[in-house]
Amino acid sequence: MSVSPVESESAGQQKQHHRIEELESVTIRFAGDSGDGMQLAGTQFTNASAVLGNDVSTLPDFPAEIRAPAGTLAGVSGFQVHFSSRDIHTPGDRLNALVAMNPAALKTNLKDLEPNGILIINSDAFGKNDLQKAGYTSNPLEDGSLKNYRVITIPINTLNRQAVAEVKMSPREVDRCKNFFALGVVYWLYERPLEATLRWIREKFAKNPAVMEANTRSLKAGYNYGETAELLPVHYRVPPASIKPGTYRKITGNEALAIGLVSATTLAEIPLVYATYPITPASDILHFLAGMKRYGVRTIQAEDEIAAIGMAIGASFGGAMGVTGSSGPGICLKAEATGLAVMTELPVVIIDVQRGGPSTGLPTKTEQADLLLAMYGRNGECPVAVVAPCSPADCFTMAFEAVRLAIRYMTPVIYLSDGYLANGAEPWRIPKVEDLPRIKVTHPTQPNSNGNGSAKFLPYKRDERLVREWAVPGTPGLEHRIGGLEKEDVTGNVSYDPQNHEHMVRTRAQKIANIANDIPELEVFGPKSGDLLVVGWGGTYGAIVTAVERAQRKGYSVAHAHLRYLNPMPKNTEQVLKSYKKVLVPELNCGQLRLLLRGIYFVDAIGLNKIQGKPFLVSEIEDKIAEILAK
Amino acid sequence: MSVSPVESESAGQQKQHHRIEELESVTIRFAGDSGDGMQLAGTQFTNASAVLGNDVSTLPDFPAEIRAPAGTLAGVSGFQVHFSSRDIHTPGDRLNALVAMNPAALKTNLKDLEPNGILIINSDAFGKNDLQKAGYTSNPLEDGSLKNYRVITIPINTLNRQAVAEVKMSPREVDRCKNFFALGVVYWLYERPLEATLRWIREKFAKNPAVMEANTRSLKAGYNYGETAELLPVHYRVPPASIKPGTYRKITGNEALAIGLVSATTLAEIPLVYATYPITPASDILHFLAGMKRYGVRTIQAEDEIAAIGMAIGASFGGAMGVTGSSGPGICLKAEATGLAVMTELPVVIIDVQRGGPSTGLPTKTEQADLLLAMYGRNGECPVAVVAPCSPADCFTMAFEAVRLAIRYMTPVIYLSDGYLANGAEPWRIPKVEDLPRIKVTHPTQPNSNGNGSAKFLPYKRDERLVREWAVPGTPGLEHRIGGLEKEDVTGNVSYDPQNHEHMVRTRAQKIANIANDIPELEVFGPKSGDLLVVGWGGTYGAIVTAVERAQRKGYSVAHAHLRYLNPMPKNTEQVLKSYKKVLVPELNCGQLRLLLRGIYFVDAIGLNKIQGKPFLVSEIEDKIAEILAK
Amino acid sequence: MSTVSLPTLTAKDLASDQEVRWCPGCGDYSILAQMKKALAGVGIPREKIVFISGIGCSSRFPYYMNTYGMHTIHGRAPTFATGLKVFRPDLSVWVITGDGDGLSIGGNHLIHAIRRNVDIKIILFNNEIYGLTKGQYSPTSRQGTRTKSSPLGSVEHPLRPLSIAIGAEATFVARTIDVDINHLTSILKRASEHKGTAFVEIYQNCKIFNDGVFDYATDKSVKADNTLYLEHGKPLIFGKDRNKGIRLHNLDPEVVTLDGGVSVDDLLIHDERAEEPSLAYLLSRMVYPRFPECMGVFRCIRRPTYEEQVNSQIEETIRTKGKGKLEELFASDDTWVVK
Amino acid sequence: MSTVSLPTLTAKDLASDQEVRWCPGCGDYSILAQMKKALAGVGIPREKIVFISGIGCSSRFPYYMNTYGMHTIHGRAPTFATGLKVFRPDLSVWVITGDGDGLSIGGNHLIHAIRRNVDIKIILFNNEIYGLTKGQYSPTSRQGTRTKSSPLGSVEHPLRPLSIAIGAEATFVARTIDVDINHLTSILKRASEHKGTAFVEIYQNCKIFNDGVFDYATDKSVKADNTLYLEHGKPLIFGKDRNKGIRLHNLDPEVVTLDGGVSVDDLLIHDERAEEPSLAYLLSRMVYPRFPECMGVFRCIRRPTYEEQVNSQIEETIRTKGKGKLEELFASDDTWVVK
Ligand SMILES: Cc1ncc(C[n+]2csc(CCOP(=O)(O)OP(=O)(O)O)c2C)c(N)n1
Ligand SMILES: Cc1ncc(C[n+]2csc(CCOP(=O)(O)OP(=O)(O)O)c2C)c(N)n1
Ligand code: SF4
Ligand code: SF4
Ligand SMILES: [Mg+2]
Ligand SMILES: [Mg+2]
Repeated sequence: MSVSPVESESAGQQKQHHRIEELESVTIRFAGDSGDGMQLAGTQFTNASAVLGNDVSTLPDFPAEIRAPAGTLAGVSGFQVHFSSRDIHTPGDRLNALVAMNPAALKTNLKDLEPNGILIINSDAFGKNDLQKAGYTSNPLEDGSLKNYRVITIPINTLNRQAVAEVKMSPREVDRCKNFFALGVVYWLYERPLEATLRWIREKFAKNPAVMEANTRSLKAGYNYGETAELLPVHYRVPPASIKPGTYRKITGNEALAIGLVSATTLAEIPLVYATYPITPASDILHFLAGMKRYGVRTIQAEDEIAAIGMAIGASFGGAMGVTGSSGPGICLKAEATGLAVMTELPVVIIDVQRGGPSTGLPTKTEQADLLLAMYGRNGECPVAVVAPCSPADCFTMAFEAVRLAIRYMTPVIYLSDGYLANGAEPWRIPKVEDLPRIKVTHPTQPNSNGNGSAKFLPYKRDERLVREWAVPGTPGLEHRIGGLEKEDVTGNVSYDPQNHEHMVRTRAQKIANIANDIPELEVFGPKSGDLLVVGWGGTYGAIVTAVERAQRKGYSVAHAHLRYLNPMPKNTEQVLKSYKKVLVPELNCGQLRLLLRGIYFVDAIGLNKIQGKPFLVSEIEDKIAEILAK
Repeated sequence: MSVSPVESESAGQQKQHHRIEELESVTIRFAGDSGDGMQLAGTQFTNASAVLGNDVSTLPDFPAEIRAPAGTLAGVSGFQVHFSSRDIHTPGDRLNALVAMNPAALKTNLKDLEPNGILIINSDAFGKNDLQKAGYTSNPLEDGSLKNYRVITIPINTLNRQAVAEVKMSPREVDRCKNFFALGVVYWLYERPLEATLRWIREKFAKNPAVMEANTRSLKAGYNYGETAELLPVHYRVPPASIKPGTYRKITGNEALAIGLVSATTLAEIPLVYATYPITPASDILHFLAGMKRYGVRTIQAEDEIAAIGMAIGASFGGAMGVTGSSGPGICLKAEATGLAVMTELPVVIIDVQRGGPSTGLPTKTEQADLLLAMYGRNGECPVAVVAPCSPADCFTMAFEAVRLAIRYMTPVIYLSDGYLANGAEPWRIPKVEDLPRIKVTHPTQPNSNGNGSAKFLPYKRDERLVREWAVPGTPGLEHRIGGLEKEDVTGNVSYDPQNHEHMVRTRAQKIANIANDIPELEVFGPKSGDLLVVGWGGTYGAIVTAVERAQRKGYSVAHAHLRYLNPMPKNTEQVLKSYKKVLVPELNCGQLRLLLRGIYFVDAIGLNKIQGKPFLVSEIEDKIAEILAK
Repeated sequence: MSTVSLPTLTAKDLASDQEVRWCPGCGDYSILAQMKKALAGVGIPREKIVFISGIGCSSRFPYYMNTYGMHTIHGRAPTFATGLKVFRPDLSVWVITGDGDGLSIGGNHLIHAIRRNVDIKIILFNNEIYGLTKGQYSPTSRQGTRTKSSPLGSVEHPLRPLSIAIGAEATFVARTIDVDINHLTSILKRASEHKGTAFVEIYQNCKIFNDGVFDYATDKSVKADNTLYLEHGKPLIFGKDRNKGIRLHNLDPEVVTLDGGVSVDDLLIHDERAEEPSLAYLLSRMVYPRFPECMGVFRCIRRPTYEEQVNSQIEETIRTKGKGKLEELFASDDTWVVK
Repeated sequence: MSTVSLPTLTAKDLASDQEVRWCPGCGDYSILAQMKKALAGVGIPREKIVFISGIGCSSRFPYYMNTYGMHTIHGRAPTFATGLKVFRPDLSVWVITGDGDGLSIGGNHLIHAIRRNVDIKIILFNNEIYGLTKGQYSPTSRQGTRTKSSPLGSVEHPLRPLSIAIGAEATFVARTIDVDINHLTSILKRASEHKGTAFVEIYQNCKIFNDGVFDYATDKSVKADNTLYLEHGKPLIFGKDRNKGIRLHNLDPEVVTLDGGVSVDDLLIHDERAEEPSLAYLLSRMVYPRFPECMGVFRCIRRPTYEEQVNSQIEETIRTKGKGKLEELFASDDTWVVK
């Protein structure tokens, strides 16, 4: 197995008079002011690493403010990249290297750098004023507080200005290139080829030759500086990973979700109507889909979240796949209409990109605390299907599944993503279109009964899976009315009959329960029985699988199962849970899945809970496993 | 112990040439068209029975339509009264007597009448047309289908017209009195005194002497007809119950709730602001409170439910007790703002008068299916206190408690009533005002810190119960800002710090958990340990306690515990649950409390679930107890 | 009836098999009857018609029409209608709402549907009361209305539905009355023909909780003096003897009598097609008893509809850039091959 | 500062200890500065002032004022303000909102607060964009605005905030601009003095996502020709040389030049106190580039406030019937005694 970068030019003129050390994995974070272009630097570094054949996983960290005052702690923006010659699943626990473009970036990020880690600092940004803005009383470059790291100070502003001196640009524009200088240094440090980034610069700035030239020079200058300045006695190589053959791209969770929705509806041959109201971290789904007009996608920016779900349901009533997306506060607002979709038994997909709560909470941070909201956050007995992707690329698969289940079971499906999955990125093996499942949509065209003589359409007549037919307006002879009052079985007329109500409540529940026949069984990674099962859901997958793998390597009898279908859960869930002496449920909340597993399956699950707006570190789960199994 | 009706005139000139039989309890239902005045007849009968010293419990059953076409099944209105010489807790399972004013009323209600039960029928309303409207193909009065009942057919229209012939009124007005004629018959049948009702008529129609006269005559005529026509060989006496001494009144759950809110805030010496949007079955709370202007109550009919809770929270911010009320669909809409109240730690009481769901569901029927919505229906980890009254009169006590806890813990409190409690009535022993607890409200007037020299108010500084202070606008020196973004501990400033977030999430949870120190322990009715514990919550109290009592009399080892505090549950809950071999949880939902008990206390509780928009029959619970204990 | 509906549709064909359950004497009955009559006349096949309502007495309407229908949740009907219409421009979509449903909880959706000019017909049954919840005052109830929730009289200033609609620049705005059956039918037909959001307020009598609030406009003996029927291009004349008119004094309307010095030429001329909505706004502000209340079409202009524009952006993109293939979508970022 | 605030309040006293975190160059800074200046001048003690906001960049405002404040949830600020004001008429309550917060998700609450005439001051920062969520078009964005959510241009017809407010019959309506600091201060003062709902639209520049949309009204070289500053009782004159004016042609405004045949007497006279809101409505409809856009107070009339009426019903009842005692309340239905 070998890697062939799309463009095959060789990686510069490396003189290699430094020692090269081979590493399995590296985690690096680019940190600077919001205006410093750190997201871009991180993205380019990721691409370069992916093209080189590494497995990669990334995580951006945006400031909460749009543009906090330059140089302040609130304005720090970060981008973390984990790249490896092995199969990896998380953006990394601790940093091996940190790029800090200013004191504020240093201050907020240093705690994550490992002892003796590499610390690249733009010394030009450490003036008195800069230090003060970041709340430093003495200069960390001078006061010895960094002595436990391998510090590389570079006067990046100065060097960058020299590098692009010949390009005609304003001083401000010149300084804007400094992220490429820093990037060049890091490319040298980790032996990354420049080609992909140079090409990107050429394409991106095709209309602005000065900027193109400047960025090109900055990147190369940084690279060469690394090489000639002998910044460190060594530099590093992370060889390609052994990855399943195929064509890959890097994908974030929100992108994968958008593409998944479009794929599912394209293959189902029905239009996609995405109605939403902007909210962090779900807005990007709208942005992506708004650009997909060539795929016939209709996006509606509604006046609020209630309107958005109303529009989605209205679209579904007409035969489209209505989808709506939001985050916690907006999901609350969709509860009442979700109930209507349950009662009218129309397909609709409701995306919740979870963020830190409660209330407005921590809008730019991640959390998993809307599971019980998804399960129970509506009046009455109001079951819906709930699915949750487990990685950025899995957002594609589960979006596809959400659409499939919504249509196949005429039901709302809540899709629980989170801020970490939405913005995190990993390589995605592009599927062959012909390998994707087809979703079959049947809109009836004929009455389905001739009870008392004349043909009639009975909107609540069900098939063996308890699913009713999806008759759409415009079909002659199938005129019918649906609504939120309790329906009479079969006819769908309004009914206040007590027995009918009980029957319908149980039928709606059973219909959702039947989905268990239509989804994959719960897979176990590790022994089929043993001392401990670690059960997760959603974006914690990567951290859990890595931790369990390490624990297994240490000889522990531990397995991992990840629930991507939360309502209903896979048929074998109980059996899996009961095959282990103990069950551990790590969650970024106070124990929501744990409550469900205990309540539904009566399994005495233990919780590992973190509510810090941040994903689990692998080590946190590893330690907990060790702690439990030590007892 | 004896009973002294407020008015002490003796009960008419009873000739008593019929045999009188003494009964312990009787359940009767008045049923007729919406226009037939059945609610009024039932209410009067209840009052008469209460004044006589019986224990009473009642349940109205309204049609869903405002005024469905006369004579149709959809238009039937019913009112059930259970009266007894014992302590009773439910409006009765099966009817001993049924008054049916028309065929539709007969058709919809007959199934609830016991074999050989008394069936009083207005035969004047059984014309061909009337029968057809009710869907009868043959006349039940003639086709033998009523042979298993003691049928008393009375041409009520005719007799009533004769009785009031001398009063000058339109034929329509005359016919409107026929409910009083029917009532008179029933008063005779159960030996009720006429005085209370006659007095009510005098007062109510003081300005309309003709109507006053007519109703008086109708009532008396009915009574006399009963006596003289020898309708049955016997009539009945239900002796007074032995009831705790005191002054009593009849009260519905919604009335008790309104009075409870006013009492609590009056004693706390803060204004009550009730902001709401009308919805069945919660609207009456607004109607009651809107009439309480003498108590300084401000009611706001908001533009929607979101506005209503916003107004309530705004009022609380200013130092009032903000209360909002709704039913399921409206409670959904309040979720987002409830989260804000959790984050800002302001007191607010949120009343959910539950009705049949999901969606618009069965608006006039009862259900208990919003418990998990109350617990979890918000984004993020968002704990609130949850309480639930267990009987109409208990609505007073728990409303008082809701206000007390909201203020004492600076938290939203969700109060779960239901359609059955809201409209059902029972006698309420009027408390002495001086016996009611005082709720202490302290608004600080001084800064609470002088950290770095100057005095400062720290809005999120907490006391030992973890409760922050309630500083209100207008207080000099305590100016502060609160909001929905995560707060820094102590200062309340916006904070995105991970550790602080975890700390605050856990602190908010612990604050709610601390309430357990401030509420009564869970009481057990029956043996302190044994074979079976029946655990209920909310309006099922009466049915459960009656069933358990009967089972105990049969010798079963069974006890009953009723949760009026659902979050947190009383401190001894786990210990109580674990003192019995089995636990049964009867609920008018699919098992919501059951899930909590299993999930939280890891108790393998069994469910008894009914979802018919109707309360439990005592026998249903009794049978289930027997079934479980037979195993 | 066979499954093919042709313009031979009669009002009876439009009745569903459900028993109508409004109170006897409710104004909703007349509106239902006139709607069937109007739709029978416009030649749209039954299966192409969709009624979408919120919650309220009025919102039961869809159950009684043998068309497609959806009885949704309180206040949100316009949103369902918008989602449906966006990709189903072939359908005739009607929203049925009440003064509570449409203007209290649902006021915002109303404004936004109007602003977008989605091609839907919004029919607001204004009975100045909450009927279904048994009689609380509504946002259109006159100040001082005594109800269960306002025992001493409501203190809130009522909204004028048409002023709100015009504030949001509705392209079609009209008013009519439940009992004026010919006028009602003709207004419903005109709404049906309008391309864009049509907003129609119907004065509707609630027999049970607000009986008679519109007597001034329906009672034979006085209605001619209290209402003014608008006609495009015609002067504003009204009155039993048609001798009264509306003149403009600065920007204030003024009731004048046509004898004496004032002639028809002095009167305001109605122009439903005026680009600027100020005239329509001014007419919507005329309130009994100071003025006769206007009936008819206040405004009717053409502006591109929301769905026309949304769909034309899509068609135009596909026309110029080609229909998208999934393969391209998947490869919409840098790709690399692992062998 | 001591705990007693007297009219010696300065703008600086009104600044909280929180670091202001808007983008450099954001128009919000100027509004904050002018608000402090205006409030320092009106003599209300700091502790009597409450700022309540929704969500958005603009809604961060309360954090920066050393008064009482509440940063609530998206679109609902007027409801919190209403609940507070109803029983705390002693407070000066300000609502800070944006074009998305106030007119998209929050449009209905805005209308209803205005209709009730609660004595609150609603300040809408109109930057024609969603700032905080990083730049989607808003309900006030001009048609064709290209944003992340409308890559081919928005298709929705914008709302005019003042038209909506006037549609709901606001008793005080005004408009001003972030950079016109004296005018801004004076309008905020007038809003503060108004008794009833004051609705103020401020054109606010979003440096990051919508820079320059109001250049026509702020750029020195053109602003005099593109704006018209309203003054009560004065004719509508504008222009660099103050030689242009607005005349009424039927109900249509018309730009005229004051040389030639047209004189000042032909011009429309501004009357902010007109009982009927039609003039204010018409002025709110004047939109650049066809017309200069009006700045200043469009309407200012007195109508009883909501809280005045609610509280007077209570006081009146207590005055006539006496303050309620719990004993009476408990016995408000038939009672009987069990011995
Ligand atoms: C979310 C929600 N809130 C409240 C209600 C209760 N409700 C039903 S209809 C209605 C108002 C009806 O008034 P209107 O729209 O004027 O209709 P009408 O009955 O007068 O025709 C209300 C408050 C509800 N069904 N759902
Ligand atoms: C219920 C809810 N929906 C959506 C959001 C996301 N959101 C925050 S502010 C905002 C719009 C802000 O626009 P505007 O009101 O114009 O304020 P600006 O930032 O421009 O000052 C949105 C959509 C939210 N916080 N809550
Ligand atoms: S309550 Fe009023 S509006 Fe509702 S059906 Fe009855 S008469 Fe009509
Ligand atoms: S995004 Fe725009 S509105 Fe928000 S702070 Fe920045 S410049 Fe101001
Ligand atoms: Mg109404
Ligand atoms: Mg904005």
